[in-house]
Amino acid sequence: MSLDLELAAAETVYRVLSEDGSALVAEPPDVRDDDVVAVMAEMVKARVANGRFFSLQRQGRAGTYAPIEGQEAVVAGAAAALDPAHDWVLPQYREPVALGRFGPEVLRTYALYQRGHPAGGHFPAPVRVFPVQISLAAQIPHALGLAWAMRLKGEPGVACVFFGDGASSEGDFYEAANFAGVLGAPVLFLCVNNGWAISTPLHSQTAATSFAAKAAAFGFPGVRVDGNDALAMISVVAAARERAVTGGGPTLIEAVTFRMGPHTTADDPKRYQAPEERAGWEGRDPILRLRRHLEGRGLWSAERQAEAEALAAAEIDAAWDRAEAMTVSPDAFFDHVYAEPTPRMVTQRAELRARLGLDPDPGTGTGTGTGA
Amino acid sequence: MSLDLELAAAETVYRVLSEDGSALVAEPPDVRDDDVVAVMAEMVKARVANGRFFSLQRQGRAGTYAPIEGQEAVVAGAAAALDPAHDWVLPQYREPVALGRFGPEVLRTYALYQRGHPAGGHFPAPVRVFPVQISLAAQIPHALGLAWAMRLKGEPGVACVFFGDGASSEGDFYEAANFAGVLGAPVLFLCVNNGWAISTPLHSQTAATSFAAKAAAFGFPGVRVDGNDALAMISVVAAARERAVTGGGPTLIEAVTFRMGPHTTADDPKRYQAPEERAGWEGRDPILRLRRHLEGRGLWSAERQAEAEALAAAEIDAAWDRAEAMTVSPDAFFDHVYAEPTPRMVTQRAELRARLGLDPDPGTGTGTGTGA
Amino acid sequence: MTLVEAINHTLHQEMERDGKVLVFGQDVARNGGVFRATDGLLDRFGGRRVVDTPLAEGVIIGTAVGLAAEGFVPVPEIQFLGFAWQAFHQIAGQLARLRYRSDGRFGCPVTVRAPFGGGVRTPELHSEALEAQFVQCPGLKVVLPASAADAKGLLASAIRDPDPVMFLEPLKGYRLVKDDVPEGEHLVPLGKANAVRTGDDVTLIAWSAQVEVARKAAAVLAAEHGVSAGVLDLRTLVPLDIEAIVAAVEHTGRAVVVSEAPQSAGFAAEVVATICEEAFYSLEAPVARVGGYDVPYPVGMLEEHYVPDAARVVAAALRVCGEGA
Amino acid sequence: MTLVEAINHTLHQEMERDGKVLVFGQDVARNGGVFRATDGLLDRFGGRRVVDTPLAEGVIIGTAVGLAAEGFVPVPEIQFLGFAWQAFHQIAGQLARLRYRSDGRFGCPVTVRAPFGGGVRTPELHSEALEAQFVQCPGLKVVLPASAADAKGLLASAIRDPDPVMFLEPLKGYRLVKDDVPEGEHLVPLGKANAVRTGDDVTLIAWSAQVEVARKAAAVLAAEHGVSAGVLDLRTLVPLDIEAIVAAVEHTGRAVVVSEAPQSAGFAAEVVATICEEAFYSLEAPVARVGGYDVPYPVGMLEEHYVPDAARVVAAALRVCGEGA
Ligand SMILES: Cc1ncc(C[n+]2csc(CCOP(=O)(O)OP(=O)(O)O)c2C)c(N)n1
Ligand SMILES: Cc1ncc(C[n+]2csc(CCOP(=O)(O)OP(=O)(O)O)c2C)c(N)n1
Ligand SMILES: [Mg+2]
Ligand SMILES: [Mg+2]
Repeated sequence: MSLDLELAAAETVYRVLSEDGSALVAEPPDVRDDDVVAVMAEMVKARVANGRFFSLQRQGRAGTYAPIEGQEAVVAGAAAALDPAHDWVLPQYREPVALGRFGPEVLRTYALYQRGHPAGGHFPAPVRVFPVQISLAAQIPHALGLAWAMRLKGEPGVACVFFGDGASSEGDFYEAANFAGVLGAPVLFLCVNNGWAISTPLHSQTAATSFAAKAAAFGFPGVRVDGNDALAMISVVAAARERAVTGGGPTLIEAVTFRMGPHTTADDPKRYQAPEERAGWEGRDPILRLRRHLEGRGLWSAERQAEAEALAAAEIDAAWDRAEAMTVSPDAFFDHVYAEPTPRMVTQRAELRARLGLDPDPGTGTGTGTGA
Repeated sequence: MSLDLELAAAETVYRVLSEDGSALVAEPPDVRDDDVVAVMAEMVKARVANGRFFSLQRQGRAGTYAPIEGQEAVVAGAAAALDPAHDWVLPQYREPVALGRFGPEVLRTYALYQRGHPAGGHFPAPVRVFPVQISLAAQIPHALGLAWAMRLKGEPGVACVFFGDGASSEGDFYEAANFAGVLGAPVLFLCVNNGWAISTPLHSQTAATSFAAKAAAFGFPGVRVDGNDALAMISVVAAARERAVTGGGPTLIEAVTFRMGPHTTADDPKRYQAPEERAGWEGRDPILRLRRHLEGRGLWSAERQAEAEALAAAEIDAAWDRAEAMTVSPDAFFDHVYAEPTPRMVTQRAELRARLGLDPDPGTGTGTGTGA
Repeated sequence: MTLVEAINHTLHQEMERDGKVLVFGQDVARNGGVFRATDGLLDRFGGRRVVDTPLAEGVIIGTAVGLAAEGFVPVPEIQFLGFAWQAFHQIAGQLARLRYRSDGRFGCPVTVRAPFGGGVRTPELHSEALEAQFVQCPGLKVVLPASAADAKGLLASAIRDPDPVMFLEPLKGYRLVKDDVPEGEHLVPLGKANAVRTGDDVTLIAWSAQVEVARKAAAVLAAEHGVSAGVLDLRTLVPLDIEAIVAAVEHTGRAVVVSEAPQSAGFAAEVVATICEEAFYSLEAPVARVGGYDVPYPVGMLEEHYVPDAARVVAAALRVCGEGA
Repeated sequence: MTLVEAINHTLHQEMERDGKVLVFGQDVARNGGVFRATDGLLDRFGGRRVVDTPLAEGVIIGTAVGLAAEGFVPVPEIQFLGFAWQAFHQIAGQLARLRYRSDGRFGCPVTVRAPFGGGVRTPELHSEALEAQFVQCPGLKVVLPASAADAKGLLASAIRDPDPVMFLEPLKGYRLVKDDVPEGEHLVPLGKANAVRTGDDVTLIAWSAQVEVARKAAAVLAAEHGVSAGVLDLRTLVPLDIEAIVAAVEHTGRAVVVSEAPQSAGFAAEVVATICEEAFYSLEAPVARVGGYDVPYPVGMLEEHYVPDAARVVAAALRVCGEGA
């Protein structure tokens, strides 16, 4: 691994591909072509899924959606450098559509999440992905716990936790990063700096010269990487992972990108964002950038693109159809609160089931069940 | 002010007096001799008070006490660089005995605090000192609020907040420092690094190269200063204050010192601290160091010392006698919860007063009252 | 005017009235709040008084404490009440206690605004009814308007109150609740319940969004069951209008308490306990609780039967009226 | 054995029994805990399983969640319960909900130990009785031992329980409470109250340090007033042993609930409400609450009359017995 994280300054942005994807400006990551092509396909899929969840929300079929448009390379690139058999990923809420490397179950589960189904939090074992987190930054200490656990067990994994520039202002981030530094735990703190936290721009979020610079507070390296450059993401995350699993401790990675869409389907960026700002990022599309590079190397083409889009659409349709077909008992909110319900919950559930005209015995039903 | 905070590295410790107090190793602060002598007297007083509160606790007359021994220069030095008419001080819990520059009321009120009297939290206006804080780091955001307020009002003050190396691990510190950076608010974050948080040594608290280095996370300067060198404390705090009131924003100051006593009267450092560690700091006593310097300049002497100790003892005795004489109505805990008690509190208080055989009407009594 | 418009209007009026009033929080300035509660304030009062903060609830509340000590009147917003947990130590241990800790030297005239409540399929932690947790923090007042007019009158009172107030707004009612709001000065005192509807057979006691549910239930009880139900909107849980509760229960002898929170240790328990202490001998039947269940607020597909609805309240009222008769 | 010795002994046994059990928190390792609850664990089990953390409650609980998801059984300590507020978002929103959020994939077998309770002139925030705030967090169990034997039996059960437990220890009782503790395996099930004393005239219901107060009151009632008072120690507030409460109240027809927390919305209200729902027609008099007042826990000079004492319980019991007779 040629990239030295200790030397990578928190002020410069690490990049492999030129902005238009036409040239290499740094050594590409040491991965097989197939894997890079897989990242490309994953990004395409995320983009297609993004449009799909957006319109499902507009049709009233799915819940509020937080688009990933523009940030696909951050997630797909990082995931490509991780080992799904050993590493944990802890998403915030924007990432799941690009986490296919951790298994096709991720998208299927996420479809349930968007549907408002309780099983939407259940990425099934052995998929090493934590449920979506709404309480910003709260998953960061969990990542430390997972990493600490892996170290205690002598397992060669890392915990890679995604969080936004906004979330970086929460105490949970700082407390976890500080403790991680003390433990030297294998955590990758992946700060997705997409320029905004809803309507709050960077300069209202921090006066630090960069998010990566915050690593100085914890005694481990911080690097800035071009989040719209999938190859750069792979390089940096791979280097940080290598460092972590060999006992070198955590790394703070700031992926510099831009949220090309609204915050969520409920948000209107016109209220707070100058159109020029978004326009300035249009030429830096991460998918286009990698596509140019791969096409230049004969690894991608218009046909491959069409094929990838069709495959993506099919996968998403299947996931969504499955989600829509999955029913749930209306009293399923009593499931999985505890391993065994409290006596009071038993009474409450019986009362509700009676009211709904259901069999008094809920059985051993789970939220994923198919009705009473 | 010759000291450039932007240039002062977070890795080197700023010092004015040599360790034995015999020589100047950097330019002394630009303050009148009288003021330096006053700092010396304040440190002596703090040391005397320290012994007194310790033994009062041992006699069962005062509550748990957190000794300041060894850290007197941090507080008295910093205070000397502040303007009691305009600046706010927010202590943790170890500082009040050395905050006499903010008025003789500080010690008197603190005596009430040690006595367990409700008025122990009431540093009377116009003394710009916040009540002792037990919830570690919780006062740090308050300092930002005070500083922000002063700026909104166009007042030329700063808020100087003391907190320990341990407290620096709490989210409250990071959140407040980060927001202070964004606002450019006039806050001095004064981290008292005394080596320990109860039994937890520095290396279990953070892996950062220093506490001052944490300032990089917030976009303002961080400096390390020898906390056992009163002149260095004055220099650094004065420079940071100047910077803040002229719109330069916050500074993080790490005062490197050592807790020469137990954590509190309830603690036994033998359980966790190697005796050598404490021994290593014995020669660096802050009082002795300044005394040597002042004696060399003919500004202090054995007589002055004896006089200062006698004055201190008298002041503390008076404060304590007053505190012991101050009674309080046994139902005074109903005072000052709200400006006006709730109806339920009125009922509860009447019930309690009846039970205690007190006049049913509590009057407009305050916690500082003298009984029913 | 809708309830959220009433909030917005009141914030304008109070900022106009008192130059010390400051509004800050996440997305309150440029964006005017994610529900537009603070819309227009930045343009009108400028960036010194209306401020977008970093994303950190603890320091939002913590700075409010310091600003208040220096004479300002902060009205911070927590974007959703579930995120007040991030600031719980500052709310319970600091905001609520500055007056007490300083033995009366500093007041803390801070009004923390936050929406909560279910029925609108929000993501997790946006709907939780946490009012009882704040009632357990002496030093705080806890205020929950149910109508647009009350939103104005109570918010103005809260802002002018010398003590910290948790001002909890019904998310579902932001746009659904619509009623006449007096244009000029309009103050509703903290600590006075509102007899929304009088009735002789049973008293329905509620607050926030559940007042509307109780109202609907009362209408059904009258129309379909010949039962005369009064509806008492508590408006403020601290201070609690014990007198009004006792008077209503003494009149009807029967009561149902309606709330969204999980049952165990929710504020409904306090209402029942208060009634049992103060009006026990007037009771002709046990007081019933209709509320959320003892589970976390559920995901969208499961919301329907979690939040109380009129049918559940009607059933409970009929049960209560059928007992001990 | 004193109560704190029982805790220490049980931690030793459970760490011995299950290599997945980890103990961490502020000052728990080198120092053995500020009350010696964890004394000796570092020497016995080493620095991998017994860890001093940085001073940050949020991340203490947050890491416990991650460790639990990977199969460990964390037993973190919060040095004093008042500082659990710093971690409230992690406790209420994360620890309590990992099972729910993951739809059953991950359990959270974490036992959070923290002392609380008044009467020992601690500095601020060391004494507050906050149990009701945790009861309002579905997903948590809330356990409060009153004797050394129960401290052992309940702590062992808590550690082995598949769900997160707030294990709240009586600070005042650490050294004052002393009773026989079984040496070997001793499990007290969560959810079963303890009839500490039987009685026919009135039931005194309490938990944690107030059980001892109730016991003293019962002795006085018997010796000086000829009143036969039963004492029911709830032991766990979640799950609540409703059956035991109902049975006791049905037997005596009268009850007094004793607790330290401020009255408003404290757990005593839940007990009263539960009795009113489940045993209303057995009641011969209103249930009385004896508790803290609606103020922050007071400073040392003012503690004396804040925490309930036997005299207050006796007075309440006599009042309850004199009514409706
Ligand atoms: C603790 C907490 N506070 C507030 C919110 C409301 N909220 C949801 S998303 C968001 C902005 C997040 O910004 P960032 O972390 O940069 O992530 P991005 O949306 O840009 O991906 C806010 C304030 C929340 N979900 N959690
Ligand atoms: C929020 C919080 N957590 C824990 C404690 C318990 N406690 C009191 S003092 C202390 C150590 C503080 O260390 P430090 O901040 O370095 O200050 P020092 O005592 O060294 O002056 C701890 C853990 C507390 N008071 N507040
Ligand atoms: Mg962002
Ligand atoms: Mg320290």
